[in-house]
Amino acid sequence: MPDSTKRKAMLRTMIMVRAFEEKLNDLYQRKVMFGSPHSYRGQEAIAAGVCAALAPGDLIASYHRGTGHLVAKGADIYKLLCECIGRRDGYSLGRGGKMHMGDLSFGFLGNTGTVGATVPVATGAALAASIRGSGEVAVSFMGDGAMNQGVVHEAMNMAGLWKLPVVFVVENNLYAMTVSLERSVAVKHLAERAAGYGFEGKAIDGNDAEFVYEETVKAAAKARSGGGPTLLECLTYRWDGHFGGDPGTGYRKREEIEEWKRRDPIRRLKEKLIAANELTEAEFEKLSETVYAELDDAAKRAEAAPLPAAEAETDEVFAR
Amino acid sequence: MPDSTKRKAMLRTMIMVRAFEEKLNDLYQRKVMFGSPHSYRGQEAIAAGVCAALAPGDLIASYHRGTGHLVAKGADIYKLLCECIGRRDGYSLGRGGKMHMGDLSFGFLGNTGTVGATVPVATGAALAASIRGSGEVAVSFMGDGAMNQGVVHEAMNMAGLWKLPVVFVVENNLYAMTVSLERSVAVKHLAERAAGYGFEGKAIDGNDAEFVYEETVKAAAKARSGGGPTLLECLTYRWDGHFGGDPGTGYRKREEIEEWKRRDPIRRLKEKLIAANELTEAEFEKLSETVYAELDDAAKRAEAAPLPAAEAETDEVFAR
Amino acid sequence: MSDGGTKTKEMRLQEALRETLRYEMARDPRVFVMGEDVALFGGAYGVTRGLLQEFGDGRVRDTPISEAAIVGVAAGAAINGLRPVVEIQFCDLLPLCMDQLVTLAARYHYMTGGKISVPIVIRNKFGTRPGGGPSHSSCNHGAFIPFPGLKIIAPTTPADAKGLLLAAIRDPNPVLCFESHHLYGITGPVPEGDYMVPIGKAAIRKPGKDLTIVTCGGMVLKADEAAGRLGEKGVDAEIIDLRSLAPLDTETILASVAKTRRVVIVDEGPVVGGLTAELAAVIQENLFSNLKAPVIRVGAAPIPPPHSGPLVEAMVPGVDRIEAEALRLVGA
Amino acid sequence: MSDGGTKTKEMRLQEALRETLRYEMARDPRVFVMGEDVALFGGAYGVTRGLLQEFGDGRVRDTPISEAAIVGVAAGAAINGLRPVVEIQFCDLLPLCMDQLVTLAARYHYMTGGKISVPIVIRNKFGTRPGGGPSHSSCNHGAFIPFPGLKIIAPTTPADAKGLLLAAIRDPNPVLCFESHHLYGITGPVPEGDYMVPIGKAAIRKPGKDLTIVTCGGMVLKADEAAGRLGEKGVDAEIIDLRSLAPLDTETILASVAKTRRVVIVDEGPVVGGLTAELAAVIQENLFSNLKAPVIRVGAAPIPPPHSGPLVEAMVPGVDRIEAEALRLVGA
Ligand SMILES: Cc1ncc(C[n+]2csc(CCOP(=O)(O)OP(=O)(O)O)c2C)c(N)n1
Ligand SMILES: Cc1ncc(C[n+]2csc(CCOP(=O)(O)OP(=O)(O)O)c2C)c(N)n1
Ligand SMILES: [Mg+2]
Ligand SMILES: [Mg+2]
Repeated sequence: MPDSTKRKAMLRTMIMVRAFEEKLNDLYQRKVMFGSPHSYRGQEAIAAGVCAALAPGDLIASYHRGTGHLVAKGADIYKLLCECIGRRDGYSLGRGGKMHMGDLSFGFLGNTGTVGATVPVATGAALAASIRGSGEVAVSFMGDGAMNQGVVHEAMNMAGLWKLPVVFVVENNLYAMTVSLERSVAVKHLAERAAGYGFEGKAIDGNDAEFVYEETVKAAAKARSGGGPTLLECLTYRWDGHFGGDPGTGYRKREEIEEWKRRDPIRRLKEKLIAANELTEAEFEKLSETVYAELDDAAKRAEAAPLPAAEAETDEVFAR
Repeated sequence: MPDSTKRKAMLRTMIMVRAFEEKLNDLYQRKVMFGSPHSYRGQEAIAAGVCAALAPGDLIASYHRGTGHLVAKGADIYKLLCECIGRRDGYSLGRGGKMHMGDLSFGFLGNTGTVGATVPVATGAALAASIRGSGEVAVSFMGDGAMNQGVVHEAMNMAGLWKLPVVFVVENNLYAMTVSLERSVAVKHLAERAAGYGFEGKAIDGNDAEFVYEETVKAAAKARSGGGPTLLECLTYRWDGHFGGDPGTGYRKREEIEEWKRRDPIRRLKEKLIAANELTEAEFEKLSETVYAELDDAAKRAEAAPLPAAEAETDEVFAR
Repeated sequence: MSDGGTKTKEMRLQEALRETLRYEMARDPRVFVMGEDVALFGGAYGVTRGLLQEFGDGRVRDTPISEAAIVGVAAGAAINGLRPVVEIQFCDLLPLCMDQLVTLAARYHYMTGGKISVPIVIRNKFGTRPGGGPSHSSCNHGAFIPFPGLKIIAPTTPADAKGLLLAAIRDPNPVLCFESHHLYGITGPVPEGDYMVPIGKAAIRKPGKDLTIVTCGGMVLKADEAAGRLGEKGVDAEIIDLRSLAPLDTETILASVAKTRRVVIVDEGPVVGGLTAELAAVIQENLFSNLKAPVIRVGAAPIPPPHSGPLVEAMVPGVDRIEAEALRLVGA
Repeated sequence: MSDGGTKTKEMRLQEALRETLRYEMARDPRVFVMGEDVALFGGAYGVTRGLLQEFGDGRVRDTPISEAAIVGVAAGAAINGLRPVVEIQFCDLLPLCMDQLVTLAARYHYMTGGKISVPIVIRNKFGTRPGGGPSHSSCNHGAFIPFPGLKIIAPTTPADAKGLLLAAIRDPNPVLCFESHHLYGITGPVPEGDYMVPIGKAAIRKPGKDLTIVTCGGMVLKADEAAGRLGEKGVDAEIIDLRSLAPLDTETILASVAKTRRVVIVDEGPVVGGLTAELAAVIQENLFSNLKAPVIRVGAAPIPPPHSGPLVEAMVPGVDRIEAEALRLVGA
């Protein structure tokens, strides 16, 4: 079980992750941000729990719904916001936007907008660790929909075959865009597929940060010691629509959304901490305020930051 | 259990399949045939058993090691030979060679040289049957290696999801070119993967034509009645090298090859028939002779058949 | 342009596509629609809205996120007698189904000696815009022209959207349909009934005598605007809207350039190795001694499509650049 | 050409590739090899033979038949510090890994603002020949040039095979290496040691003054033969072997054509939309008033690669056709 410091850190991370999404939505509504925000609200326990369980040298690969992972892994909020709104100070100099980044300085292998496309990247990073014996673990975050991409199947097979130090974290939020899980696959749990690749798959409660943390600790330890990959299917739900303009209600029942909102991952951890006398309601309020204020400040700076110059920079396409 | 007529027909098919491969090898050695023969010797029970279990309107999709399936499904031997050696009278007018054909007149959806590429084709044919309610079953033949292609995963998921009338026949001959099964996947049986797509997978003896027949009858009946797909992993072995010039011994132990040769599918069925007093040794010899003579005759005609004219026929790239 | 009803109705480009699907699905029971989010949601851009309700979930199918199998399964259904119309959400996803498209479907007819044909239509969106970024706003339409057996269309007006899509559905070959992000908003009159625009025929959007601008998709709007400005400066530009990228209507193009003797090719795709290259090569091959100046290419800068507005602006050909190149060409 | 040893050793092209892999694997522990049948068997064409025994199964890896993941996993390993050299058995399989190659690996550097680079080499075979057929003997090298971020090489001599492969392994970008089926047999002197041929530099295989033949891969042999015949007829052809397809060495090409004022481009790939198109477009753009005749393209007929010998012969450019076009060009 994570100790009190860890638990409080996870709580703070989750608040920041959520606050970040709310800020992005605001920027999107005000047309400061172009492209879709892909809100991570509701799934915060996964990013927070997984990243808290990793060592500093461990690596993550992310996907389109990726801002939560980056915040949790330790991205600079200002640079991240700048990238989302296409400023020169952004992680990718404004070239990539929120779906296309990568920075090894905080163990971030990268993300992209093609569903499933970074799963082999994480697998390959684990292969490098394995060949070199350097000991890092790679985490591959993906949505439930990604499990039906061919390249994900291929990469998982290699990972199982070569017992690579990778943890596949499938964030099963029950929908791939507007298509529900039962209209995408004929299995109840995606975790079942891991058996076909020769490693363990577990379907776990993805709204319980502590539990996600614990399972990641186990999976990472197994990976690090040569035991091969684990698939963690984290059951969860996205509160908002799939993309910016989507209310998310055209293909999901209101009651379903409401029910999942009652399983709010932040409230859950908060209430546990309060029950364990590790936190008071007032401290929580204070924490929230600090986090939201930090974000407001970063956003203000980001909005004032310059756009890139209108130059194609063709010479920067190649590395030198 | 197949009745006596069926069993004898399967025996005849298997002999023809084997004789065909031997003829191809001969044509290849004499440089009449270009490209690789990909011998099907050793796997005859699968093509014979599966095709004997299908209705005339049922469909098959094949792959690079495909000549056996076509012979078993009722291809014209002369036209097939012509195609293999690039003659104008071939199924594809000499354009495709043995890896690239298709002719719906005998329920043959097609094959190609890209491993796994026709699995979605068979799945799609089954989708058409399902949408139209026309009742045909599609069989998708593939090698063990194909199970690691992304598109095969994707197609199987759709087949399971939509309960399509397709039977996936995986001919597990323990090697994909020179890479053995245990160096390709981390599972003992590829059939295990079917569970991840929501349908049944069975690993069966692929050298027992009767058994393959029976399992195909069951799977086809299930498919036809809306029960969805089945994966039949047929355990088998290829006697020869992977391609024309390959002795097949660089990556396989001689004892392994010898052991599998003792499980000769033709001898097995023959001995059963003799034991059941449905066949005599002399009748078997006679049958073989007839089949080999038929093939010799077809090959003689094929070798004498004209090559296509040296014209690019660019206007025939598009259908009209 | 072709037969069909004489009455027209004003509609948006997406509506024209949707009406065409409805029309043909009602007429031909073999036609069906599959793709991600096309059924319950009605498609990422609303093109297939209402079809599920009208034709049922047998013929209007949401799929898993499996682009390669979507195309391959559609090909299999086509081989077994149906007429699938597939939606791929944007052209950046075409590389995922490239093998099934160019090596399998496009080659099937030829490689089976003409025994089997694969009538599938693959609709997808192209266009570079702020916020799309490197995986969501490519223009790779030109990358598919080297693959024999594939037809490629890119409708610009709502009328062409109907006419070309209907022709594509009835075509016995695989047809890739590139729909421009920039054109989904536009409206125009669309003929009712059995209206078809033949694949392989370009349109002269504006006749002119001083130079020819050859273009397609969203760039037609920019070419129109540039031509307007040029007109004010006394330069009379002819605009050719390709409409089909494969086969290319070299006849119309060459006739125009033979007349104007000057040509600018404008494309939203990469200038290196793209559509502009083939057009320039063909024009100079055929009209070498007619040409008063080299064939000028105006295309996207060779960078991945970026996220931020100013970078997109710098990458994609703009009206200013088209105008400037045209003026340079006529020596004005 | 570049620095490196002065001593040479006669070897076959495959041996030159193998020696380069050995050399660099011994020197740089980050380099490793993966692909189907590359380890135990030594590769479909023997290029990686012996490497497993020398470097062990950590660094020489047989893979499952999973082209897309092979490239994607290699990209991931590169991002995490290694230098993978991948073998894809033939270029017809590149469409299977197209997404990982052109949308992911090739765009990584630009789209991460230069933070991450992806040093992978993808070796593969191209070339059309009897018995290959529609899925096994394509020439799609030209289809990759529109994708920024990708370098493309096509070595012709054993020396270039070494020099270019070594440069590719040390390059911080994804490099596609097209090896011609027709050249696997040839032998030639190969410099020992640290010999590199810079990517992006063409070679003048034969100087000449009457016309330029630009080509690459297996077609260089046919161009050589045609040039021999032309010489007997008093026509002095200059032959440019591209060696790199991306970036293209336009400098060398334009300098040659500026001198000869006549050019035939010869390619084994499809003439429509392929490499020949880009070259023709660039040459006419830059040398319009220098040229005495249009840029002539000689490429493969727009059909899928067929199986039967006579059909292959009709599809692929032959010495006769190259000679005839050259003679037509010089008006002889
Ligand atoms: C390969 C691919 N296909 C389709 C899309 C369009 N698209 C973007 S997100 C998405 C749904 C993804 O679902 P899932 O993997 O479950 O992730 P979630 O959005 O639920 O977090 C789709 C279809 C895409 N970006 N990439
Ligand atoms: C996608 C693809 N990758 C690689 C190859 C080269 N290749 C041809 S056959 C083969 C092995 C296929 O193994 P399997 O599927 O088990 O069929 P088998 O040959 O054993 O019948 C390989 C790697 C190919 N043709 N297609
Ligand atoms: Mg989801
Ligand atoms: Mg096999």
